[in-house]
Amino acid sequence: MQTSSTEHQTAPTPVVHDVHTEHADHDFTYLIVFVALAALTGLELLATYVPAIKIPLLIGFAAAKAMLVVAFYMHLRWEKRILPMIFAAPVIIGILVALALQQLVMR
Amino acid sequence: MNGRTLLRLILVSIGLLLAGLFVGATNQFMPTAASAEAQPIDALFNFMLVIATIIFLIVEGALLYSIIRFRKKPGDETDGPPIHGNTALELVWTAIPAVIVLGLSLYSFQVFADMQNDKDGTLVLHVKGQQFVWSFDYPHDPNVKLLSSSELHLPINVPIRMEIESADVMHGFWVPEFRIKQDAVPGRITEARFTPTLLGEYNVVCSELCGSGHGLMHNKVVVQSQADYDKFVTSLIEPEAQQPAPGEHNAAWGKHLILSNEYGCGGCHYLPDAGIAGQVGPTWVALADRAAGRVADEDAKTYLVNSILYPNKYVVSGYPANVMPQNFGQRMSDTDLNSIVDYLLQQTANPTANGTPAAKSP
Amino acid sequence: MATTTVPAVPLTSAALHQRRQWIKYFTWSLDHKVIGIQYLVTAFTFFLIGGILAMLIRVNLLTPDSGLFIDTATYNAVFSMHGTIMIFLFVIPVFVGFGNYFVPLMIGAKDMAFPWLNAFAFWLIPPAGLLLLAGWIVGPPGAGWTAYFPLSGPVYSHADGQTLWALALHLLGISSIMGAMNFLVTVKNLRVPSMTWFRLPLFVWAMMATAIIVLLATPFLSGALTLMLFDRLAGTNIFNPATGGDPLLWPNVFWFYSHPAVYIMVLPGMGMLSEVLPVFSRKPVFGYRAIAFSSMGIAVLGFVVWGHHMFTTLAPWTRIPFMVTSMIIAVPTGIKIFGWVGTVWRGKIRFTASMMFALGFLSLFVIGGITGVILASVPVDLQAHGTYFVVAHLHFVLFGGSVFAIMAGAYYWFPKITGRFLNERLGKVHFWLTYVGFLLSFLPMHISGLYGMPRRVAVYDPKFQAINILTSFGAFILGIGQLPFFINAAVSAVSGEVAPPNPWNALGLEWTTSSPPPEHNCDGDPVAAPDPYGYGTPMAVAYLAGERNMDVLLASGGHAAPHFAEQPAGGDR
Amino acid sequence: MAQEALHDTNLVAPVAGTIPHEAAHSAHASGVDHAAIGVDNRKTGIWLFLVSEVMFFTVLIAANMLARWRNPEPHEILNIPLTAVNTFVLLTSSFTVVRAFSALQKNNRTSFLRNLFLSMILGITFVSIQAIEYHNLSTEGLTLSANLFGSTFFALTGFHGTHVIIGIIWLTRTFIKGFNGGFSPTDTWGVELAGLYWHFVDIVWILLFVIVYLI
Ligand code: HEA
Ligand code: HEA
Ligand code: CUA
Ligand SMILES: [Cu+2]
Repeated sequence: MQTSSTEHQTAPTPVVHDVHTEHADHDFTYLIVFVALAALTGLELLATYVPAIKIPLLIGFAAAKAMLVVAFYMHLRWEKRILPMIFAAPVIIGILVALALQQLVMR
Repeated sequence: MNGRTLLRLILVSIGLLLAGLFVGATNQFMPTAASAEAQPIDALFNFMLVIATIIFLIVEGALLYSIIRFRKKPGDETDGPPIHGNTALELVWTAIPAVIVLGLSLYSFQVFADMQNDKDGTLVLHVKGQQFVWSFDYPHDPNVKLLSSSELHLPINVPIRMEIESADVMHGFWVPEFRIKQDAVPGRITEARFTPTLLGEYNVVCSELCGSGHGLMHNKVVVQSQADYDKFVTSLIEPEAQQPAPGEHNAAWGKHLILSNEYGCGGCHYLPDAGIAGQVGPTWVALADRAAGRVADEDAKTYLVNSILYPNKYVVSGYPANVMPQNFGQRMSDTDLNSIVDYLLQQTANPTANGTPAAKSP
Repeated sequence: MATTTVPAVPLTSAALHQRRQWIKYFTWSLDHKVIGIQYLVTAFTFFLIGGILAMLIRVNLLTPDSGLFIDTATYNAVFSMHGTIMIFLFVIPVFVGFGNYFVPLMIGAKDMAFPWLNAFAFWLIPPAGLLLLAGWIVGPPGAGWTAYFPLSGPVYSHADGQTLWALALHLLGISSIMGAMNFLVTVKNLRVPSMTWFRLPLFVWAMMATAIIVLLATPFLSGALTLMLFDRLAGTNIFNPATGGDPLLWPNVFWFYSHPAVYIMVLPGMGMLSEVLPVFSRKPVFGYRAIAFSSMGIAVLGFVVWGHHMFTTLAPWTRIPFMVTSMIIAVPTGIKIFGWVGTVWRGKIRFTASMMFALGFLSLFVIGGITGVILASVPVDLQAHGTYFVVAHLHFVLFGGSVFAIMAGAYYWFPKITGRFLNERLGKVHFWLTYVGFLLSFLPMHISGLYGMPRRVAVYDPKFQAINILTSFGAFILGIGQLPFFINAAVSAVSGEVAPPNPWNALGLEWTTSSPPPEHNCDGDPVAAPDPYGYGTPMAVAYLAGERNMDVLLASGGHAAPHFAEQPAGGDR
Repeated sequence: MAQEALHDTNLVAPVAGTIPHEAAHSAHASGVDHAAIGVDNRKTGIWLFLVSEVMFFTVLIAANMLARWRNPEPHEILNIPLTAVNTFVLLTSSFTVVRAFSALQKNNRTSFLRNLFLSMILGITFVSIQAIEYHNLSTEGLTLSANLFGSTFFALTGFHGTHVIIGIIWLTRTFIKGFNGGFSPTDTWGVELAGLYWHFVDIVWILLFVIVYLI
């Protein structure tokens, strides 16, 4: 998969082994991420005690947690660009549609 | 581009434009325009037709020309010229349609926005759709009771706002001559705005699939003078004395339910006594005489009750099954059911059994 | 230079020798070509069933009263089944079939990326079809192919057929999603290494755009059907307004799937057109990149127009954005249409049956597209929605568009698939009956629709009878017109004229192998050329003139690829 | 090959043909043969699958959000402390899955199997707690058909639970294969795929916890 579609004349790179198979040691990162996830969960629970701003806070925390898992546990951070792009599409469309549906159906 | 080509191009363009205008101006695709909204919509439609005709002729013309001009000559095995594209041309045929559709959007928006405007002196009417009939309610003095009507009467040149609701599934309120269509959605009230401008009788047609009787779901619309309209609304007033109270086995209440179109019976059945004139289902005139013995071992009463609750098992031969709603068992209270049946049992050919048949012509 | 030559004639007969036994097509096979044929045959069978239902519709509408069906509910069931079968069991699978057969061949792969998944996706289709048809036994679905709530809910559709409908569509959706994953991975990873994005044939581009749509939109259908099944089977009330649910959720979710789905139903056909038109006008396709990108543009725009099916349902002001986006889709579609006209222009057109269907597509799809733009205008749609105008629009784009493209593709690729030609004369009979019958049956619908005839009615105002008789008459011609095709295909597959590997002098990769291709698709590993097509290049001219002399080729084109000479001679027809 | 050097796309014949095998690019892709290239296929495949899963859950989430607009109250009976514990359980299981994966890469088989086993147990814990939660809710009157919130709540969390169960089965299969000596630092794909699926299910829960329970 070539990284840029503008290189018309270059052949697609025949399967390169992915970075993480080269035994980069991420153990410590994984641990940090886990701690962060747990901490964010705690913050979420705390946020419910401030009803005034809890909704943006909660959404922010959940998004951060989801992003941490996708980026580190699912290795997207270390993947070639195409995979993050593939995964971003439904997330963006999904959010927009879910919101649009609220609008359309509530009227 | 030499002069000759330019001239040809201009001539072709003028020809296309004329053809488009001709179709736009002479087409008879739309029915009579009977509302204030119909004129701008027709104008918009005709304008789109002009553009559509031109685009159509360009594409089909180029195709036909190619088919005739560029067909392979016998024995010619060569290829066409190696043209892979032409950026300028491609830009042109991207840009022109883009401009056209943006223009059409703006124009359509303009027409639509005008339709949605609040207008002074708007008359608010209420319409309820149910399988498979419309019923209409008119604004009135709160001290009197008004029956629902199965005909829509409208005063001419008065802006109307229909409040539309549905008792069961989705229906579509549509009067082709008004160019107005709005779905009736169960659980909410939707609106349609229009101003009738032409005296006459039209049809309100159901435009959203609502079950087996969908094609049968249409009621009459009458656009009339304000005076006639007022007279009509007055005729709907139910005299105080005749207003029955809901009661078990109360034939008067049953008649009231039918008169007021509560369950939509009048959409299909015919019974002048109750002011209904449907043509789809079996007539109710002298029904009591026929009810007994229709089904072996069932007296008239049982037969009528079962016909209402299980219409599909009691289809009168020659009439379509599945048209009558099958959910009266859930929708109709026992009080209402018994009262209606009692009223129906009074419908015999011999009028003495039934008091004065006060036929009310709609 | 050339070390392996592929002698044309011997290979052909050899290929015919090893014709796969018919029984193989009824078994679990992992070969993408077998699966492709399985898809095609299944889909055409459903075309027949759906078509016969259409004939029943037309017989019924000969008279304004309920006519053929005493029971109007049966009529509702007939058109619901007709629409569902044509869309979900004919058009969508038939394109998957063509894609299955030709995408690997066109990109030089030996098979699809996941052969097992491929077979599994196919084998979901026959049971789904049977489930749907079983509706006739338990009480058929009658809520239209759109199945709006509450009509399709448990209260108003007791018949179990509606549940089976949802289950069948669920299976078909899952099958589509698996197919789409397979296509995307296949094109991304399995194409010949030298084949860059802009060396892909346009059909492959179209299949990719389609697969992207399927992947993003079809799960929405699955989700909606899941909720529908909950409502019908588990006593929930998600769409039931009587208990707090919302009937508008269904049409929104359904159309969020189904509008993109109409492009699932036409983009592959457009890709096929981009293959067929250049070959028979002997000219390169006009504006390769524009056509490739417009597929993607349509795919993206298709996701933001769903509201245009609900102009009479949605709150007034929310209709406007959908109107604008719907209209904008005319732009990328126009790019394609004009590109194809540009391809034909100044060509040397050969009127094969395939080409006639392709030209038929062009002439009819334009009408359907323009009526689409007319429908996209909110005020006009207030008149046209729910009428025969919409029925006319949808048949112009689906029959005049998709089905004509399918036929063009069928005549074009039949020799590659079976090694034999379809009979051209019968093909032309097929074309003319279809074309004339089509116009007779579907043009008048525009008028009756605008004039006030609602769709989905068994009983209609007698003032429309004349137009309906004309329409039915046209439909019968159209129906009878399909007979030659089915007969042709059945007869030609066994005893048609034997086809060489490259019967049409086409220059795509799929034509470089034998007809039908060997099980491993081609000998050796293919190498992609720098341009997917190139009619009219000096090189191609020389080639087509039968000039295989390398010096001439080099002189004319500059860089002769060694494999050029290996291409089997095309039988000039 | 000569073709690679071509620049003049317009003039060159477009023909593709067959060339001898030795001359072809070595890494030619063959569909049936996973070993040559297939790993990448499967990974792309599972990501595409997850794409469709996102869209599927979008419908269910949107329906649940709508139910909340309609009548906000019923959600008060949800047991937040219990689900918070459950959230923690699922997060931990994700952590153990990446640990397993990383251990396998370092060829630490004990750690690999132990972490995989832990993940299974955590998954089972999650489903069990969810079962308890369902039981409590139904005794309090929130059932699938009680009201709109109930319908969408159970549809949504139920489908998530189903995914967790599928994930547990997948992890178990992976574990058994690993236990029998399968996988190695050069053959990690089976573990990675199961992991990707598991993390995705975790992400869905992260969102559900906030959208359904906390907001
Ligand atoms: C293959 C299937 C297919 C395709 C390709 C399309 C294409 C389009 N459709 Fe259609 N449509 C259906 C299948 C399809 N449709 C079906 C099945 C229904 C009915 C569903 C049901 O209710 O049962 C429907 C219904 C439907 C409606 C709803 C009508 C209603 O129920 O009220 C609308 C409204 O906007 C619409 C619009 C469009 C538009 C704008 C396009 C555009 O994509 C068209 C673009 C193409 C062109 C415009 C032609 C070529 C362009 C040019 C030559 C350039 C110049 C042109 C201009 C500047 C105008 N369609
Ligand atoms: C790809 C899609 C597709 C195709 C190809 C067709 C093909 C045809 N369609 Fe259909 N149609 C739809 C998709 C399609 N349709 C959809 C989505 C709807 C909306 C459904 C809904 O409202 O829910 C619809 C609705 C619809 C209606 C409106 C029903 C109503 O609203 O009340 C009508 C009415 O005339 C109709 C007619 C036809 C006809 C005559 C054909 C013909 O072209 C068929 C020709 C083919 C054959 C006949 C089969 C092969 C022929 C033979 C084997 C020969 C022998 C047979 C005989 C001559 C009897 N269709
Ligand atoms: Cu009411 Cu159709
Ligand atoms: Cu659409």
